[in-house]
Amino acid sequence: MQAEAIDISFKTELLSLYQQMYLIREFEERSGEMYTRGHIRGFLHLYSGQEAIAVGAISTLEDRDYVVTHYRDHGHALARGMDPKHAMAELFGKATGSSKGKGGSMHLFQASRNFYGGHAIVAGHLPLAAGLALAARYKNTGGVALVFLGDGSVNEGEFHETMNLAAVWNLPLVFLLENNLYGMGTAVGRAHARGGDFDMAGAPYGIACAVVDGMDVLAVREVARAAIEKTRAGNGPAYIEAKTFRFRGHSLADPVNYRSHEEEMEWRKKDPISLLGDRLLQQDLTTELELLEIRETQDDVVREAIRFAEESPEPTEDELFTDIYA
Amino acid sequence: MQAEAIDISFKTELLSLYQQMYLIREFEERSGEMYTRGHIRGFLHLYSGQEAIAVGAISTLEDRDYVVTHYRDHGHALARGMDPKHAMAELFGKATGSSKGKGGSMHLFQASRNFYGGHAIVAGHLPLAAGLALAARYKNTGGVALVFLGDGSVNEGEFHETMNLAAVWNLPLVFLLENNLYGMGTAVGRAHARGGDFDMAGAPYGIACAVVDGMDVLAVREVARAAIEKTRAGNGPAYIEAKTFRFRGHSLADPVNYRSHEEEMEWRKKDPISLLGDRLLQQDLTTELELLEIRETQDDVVREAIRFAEESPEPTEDELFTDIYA
Amino acid sequence: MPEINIRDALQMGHHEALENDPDVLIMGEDIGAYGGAYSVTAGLLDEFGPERVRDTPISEAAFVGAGIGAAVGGLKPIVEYMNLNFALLAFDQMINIGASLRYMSGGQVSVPIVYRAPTGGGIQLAATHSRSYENWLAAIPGMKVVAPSTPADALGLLRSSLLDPDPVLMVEHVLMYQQKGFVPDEHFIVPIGLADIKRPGSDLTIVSYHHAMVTAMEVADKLAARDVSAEVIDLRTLRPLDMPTVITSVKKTNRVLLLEENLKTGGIMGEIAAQIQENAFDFLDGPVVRVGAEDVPHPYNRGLEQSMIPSADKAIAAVSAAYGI
Amino acid sequence: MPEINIRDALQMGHHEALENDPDVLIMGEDIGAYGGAYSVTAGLLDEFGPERVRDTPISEAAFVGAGIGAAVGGLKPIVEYMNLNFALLAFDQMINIGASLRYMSGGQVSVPIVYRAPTGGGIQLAATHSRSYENWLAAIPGMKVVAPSTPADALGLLRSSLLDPDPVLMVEHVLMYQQKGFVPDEHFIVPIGLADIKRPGSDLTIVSYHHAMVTAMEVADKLAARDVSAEVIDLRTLRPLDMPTVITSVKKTNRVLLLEENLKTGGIMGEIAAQIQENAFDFLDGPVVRVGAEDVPHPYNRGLEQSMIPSADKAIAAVSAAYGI
Ligand SMILES: Cc1ncc(C[n+]2csc(CCOP(=O)(O)OP(=O)(O)O)c2C)c(N)n1
Ligand SMILES: Cc1ncc(C[n+]2csc(CCOP(=O)(O)OP(=O)(O)O)c2C)c(N)n1
Ligand SMILES: [Mg+2]
Ligand SMILES: [Mg+2]
Repeated sequence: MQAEAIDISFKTELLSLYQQMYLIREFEERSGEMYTRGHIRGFLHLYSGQEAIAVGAISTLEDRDYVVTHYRDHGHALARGMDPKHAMAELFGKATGSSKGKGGSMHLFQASRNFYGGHAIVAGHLPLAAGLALAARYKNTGGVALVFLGDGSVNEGEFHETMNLAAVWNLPLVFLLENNLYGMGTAVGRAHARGGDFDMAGAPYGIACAVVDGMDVLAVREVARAAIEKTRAGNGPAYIEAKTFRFRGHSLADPVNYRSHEEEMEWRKKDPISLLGDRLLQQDLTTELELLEIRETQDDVVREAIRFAEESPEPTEDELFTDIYA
Repeated sequence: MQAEAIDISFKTELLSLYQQMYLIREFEERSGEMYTRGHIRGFLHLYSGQEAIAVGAISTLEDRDYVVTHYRDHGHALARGMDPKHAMAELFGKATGSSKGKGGSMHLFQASRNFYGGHAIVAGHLPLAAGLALAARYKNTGGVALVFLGDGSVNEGEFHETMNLAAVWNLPLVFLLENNLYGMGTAVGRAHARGGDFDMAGAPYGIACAVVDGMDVLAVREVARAAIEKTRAGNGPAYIEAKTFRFRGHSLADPVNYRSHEEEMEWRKKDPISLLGDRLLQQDLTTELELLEIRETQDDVVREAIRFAEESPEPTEDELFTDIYA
Repeated sequence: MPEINIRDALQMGHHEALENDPDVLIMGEDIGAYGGAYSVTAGLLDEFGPERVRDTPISEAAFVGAGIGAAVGGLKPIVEYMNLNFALLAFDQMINIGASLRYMSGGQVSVPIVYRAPTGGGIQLAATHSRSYENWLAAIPGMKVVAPSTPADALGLLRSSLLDPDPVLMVEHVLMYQQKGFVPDEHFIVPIGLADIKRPGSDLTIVSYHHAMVTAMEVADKLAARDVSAEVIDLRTLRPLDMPTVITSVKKTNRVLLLEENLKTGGIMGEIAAQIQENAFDFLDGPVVRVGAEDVPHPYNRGLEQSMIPSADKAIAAVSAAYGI
Repeated sequence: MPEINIRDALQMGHHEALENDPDVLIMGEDIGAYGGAYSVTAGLLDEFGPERVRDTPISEAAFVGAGIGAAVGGLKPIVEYMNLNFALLAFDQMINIGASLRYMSGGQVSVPIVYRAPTGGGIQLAATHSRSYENWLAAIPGMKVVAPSTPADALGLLRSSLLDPDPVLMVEHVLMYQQKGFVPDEHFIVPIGLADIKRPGSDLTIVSYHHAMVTAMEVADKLAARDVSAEVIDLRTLRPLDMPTVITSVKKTNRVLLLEENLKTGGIMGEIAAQIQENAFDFLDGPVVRVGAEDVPHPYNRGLEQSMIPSADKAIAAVSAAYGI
């Protein structure tokens, strides 16, 4: 009975990871369409292909923990529990959006879930995460901060300064680098000294790197859990590099002329969603039908989110002047 | 004959190192007095104790090479051949100063010697040095750039960004870190993650570190020569950490309350000037008398520099408005 | 030459510079393989190679500072920011090194660098990507700042910037790259520091620059329909300011509208208003009128953003209120 | 309380804040063991320990951003810059994160942080260390900026800043830490956004702040000797500006001198001049007079630097030229 119970909760958990990843994918792909149709504007950066990272890592967090990320943030927001309706409405710039339409795609926030953005200046969000980690430690909440960053951010000075500060102050902070092999149109090896090998990035600060397959949600979860446990126990910052790939362009404005179709196809084969689905099927933990049902339910959720966003009102004009000061 | 000739030139070289270090020491100590008397104002950072680094490293350079340093810059300027009169006059803010009295102690420049500052924003000068290295390579001059930095600069983002850029672009740039164990009143271990061990600072960029005793001018010269040869040959940036100590406070305004008298005394025993002098005596390469003569000559040089500075005119008022644009 | 747009004019200017001067090189994020965020440098990597068209890591302080160093070392670098908002990360480099070396060295050091940066709101990029900082850099002695609003000015000012021995920042409004206009066939330059009367008039002086020039022209059109003749001055350069051209016009029209897209409070038009009343107080029929963006962070929502950015109608209302015209 | 100086007042304010509120912590370079570059935090490390008085690495972007994060996380950080000129390295943090989070999150996020920074020229630190950037930050919606010129204002504004739910920058002129004055014994605050008439008068309004207040008072004294009665307004807060107090005074005196130590071109007084003539044009006897520093990088040489910074005599000459008084 005990063993069965564990199996069932394990299965539920795995299916939940599948569901979350699929939700994100569907959310992203439909957002892309909405952008093409002009419902979403500005810059739109899709997370398709990288779902295993946000989902795997955030699934190990507690409520008291903080999450901070960059502008490719829909996946993290959804994994952290943001209502897809509020996320989509924000992309549409509507009054019902998570930021009342003021932040847009790159600036999602949900303070009630300790989700603190959504930041559009590369690497600018890293110090913020360190400060949240400091607050957690200072107040002895037992919480940690988990910060996501792109491979491009490593080349900004704030990465280095924040790593050092986090180490000197022994902060409960986990850096999760999503190495998707490109920073906009620049292949990592052309922007980074060691050809895009980021495993030594923490060496000057005595921070070891755990390299993980970012397409494998279970692997990410394993590594993230270990890192978070370590940092929660007071052992200072941790650092993970997840190898991944963004299936789409940098943003919807990107014609993607800088990488080959073959490379994309290679990576598509490692799609994190099918990977988990196949594994669950192989291990007889689910059925094609069950997975299909999950997908259809999530399709509905996204459809509903779009409807909600479409039908939501624009912010009233006085909103221009609110939320500047308390 | 051959062997003898080499010996003589070697001896001359060694005595020249001794002379330069002593010149710097005397220049610094007398500058300190001039500050106390109000002839020099603003911030004055003395190089006493660290002479072996500037002298040892710069002695290996060619004219076509560039030198860039921080605000503790008198030693580097003098080692690079700046006339002590012009240096002292600059400290006095006189029209005859190297920068016509506009830059002051922290901003010494001598373009004719490829000496490009004297920079007062911690780590702000590192990218400049990378750019000079780029120019040298682009123009194929065979020149390199040598940039000095303090242990405090390592914690600024520009250090990291510049190291990476220099590595990615394979620039002929040598980073020479003068680790004097304190950044102002902060012991390195309190500001830096690995307790002030900077040997891994280049690891993320694949830049190895040569650690050297910064009180030993011959050791510094050896290591610098190797690094410069390597980078001149097209092998990309090099990085040296010289362990040293500043005998005086951070600046003349510093009461030095943050370190012990014992620590200072320990380091005073390793005075780079006596160290070299003693060694030359032991090896019978010089005599007490010869060293004394060198010192007295340099005392005169500094006395003359002070007289020159004192007697030089203040800049005329129209100088306020010149040198802003070409 | 047929009508071309600002992007094309800039691309042409870069091409010609690379071709004519072996010391010219271009550096910036994604300017090579990607062709530039706004395609200004498209095609140049293929033609001139990676030594001269250099993609940089996302390290604004380092590559801007390296550009400065390269200029000190005798090259002529053009450094492109992907967006002026990212220049905040290299302000220290631009101000304390680029703009200060000549002075602090007593005249020994030249920094002949050209910075370029897309900027401005209006495309829903929200607060972090939409601000105008050109007036801040125009407040720094040692800097020059140009802001073209036509293809000819863009090319002519780029050429002047490349000839200049001092650091010049060119700001390019993101909404204007497609702006078309005639560009002379023969070689020409537009001198730095010279404003341009884009439309002569007698009743009101409108001073503007950059994308706000589009609005300024609209204001002039609408006023013309009311028989008010507006003279429209395009500053083109923000440092040094061509105040003589502005003052001469104000002394003629006795009324003035200053129009910019930067936030009104702390924008460059406050400075210009102050100078106008300092130098032409007795010629003014009423207060100098300033219209800028509302003092808020740029919102993402389109309607909100549009109501933040000054419109012709808002400007006309302000002019009417002040001068009863 | 006997007369104390600004440093003491600030030290007292920090001490009391640490004592009264366990969520207050102080961060900055050399504020602990060294006691602060200008000794404002001297003694606090010993009393409150390294968790609450935190020496930071020389990493402005990181520790300022961490201060912002700590504020978001519910603490009340005071972040000291060793010099406002180094804040350039953290402008992105202050502007795009600190001042923008509330807006970009639609009101969800508060950033109750206090930044403090010594600033200003006059002690021969040359171009890289002497500039005034407070007006730039005062141009950012989401920021508040205060600039006390007396010990009572310093303490009262620090208290208000600590109570404020939004980011506040306090700038402290390096020449003023020894400035003495009376500080009330009973508890008081100085509200943010309220200017202070430091001296009433009827013939001329002088608007100033910070160390330029010393010069402003000297101008008033010298004018009094000529029977010109000057009203001296200390802005105290640069954002939000207390324009009602300024306008009321100008409407009474009909003449105005704006005095600041920042470079004249692009300083905050251009903005204030623009606003004055917008709101009191018909009350002005002549142009609003602005006096600021010469538009040059700060030179090291003492004589040059002194001739760059505005003097009372220069200000009086400008007033005489404009108003014939
Ligand atoms: C400071 C700064 N510089 C440049 C940009 C423009 N920019 C936005 S995203 C991006 C690429 C970032 O790549 P990476 O960190 O690898 O993240 P990814 O987009 O691959 O997820 C660039 C250059 C920016 N937003 N901020
Ligand atoms: C960006 C910046 N932050 C702070 C300072 C103030 N400051 C000047 S020197 C210094 C200490 C630097 O220490 P280190 O790099 O070790 O050099 P050292 O003085 O020991 O030679 C500090 C904090 C500065 N000049 N620039
Ligand atoms: Mg990437
Ligand atoms: Mg040091």
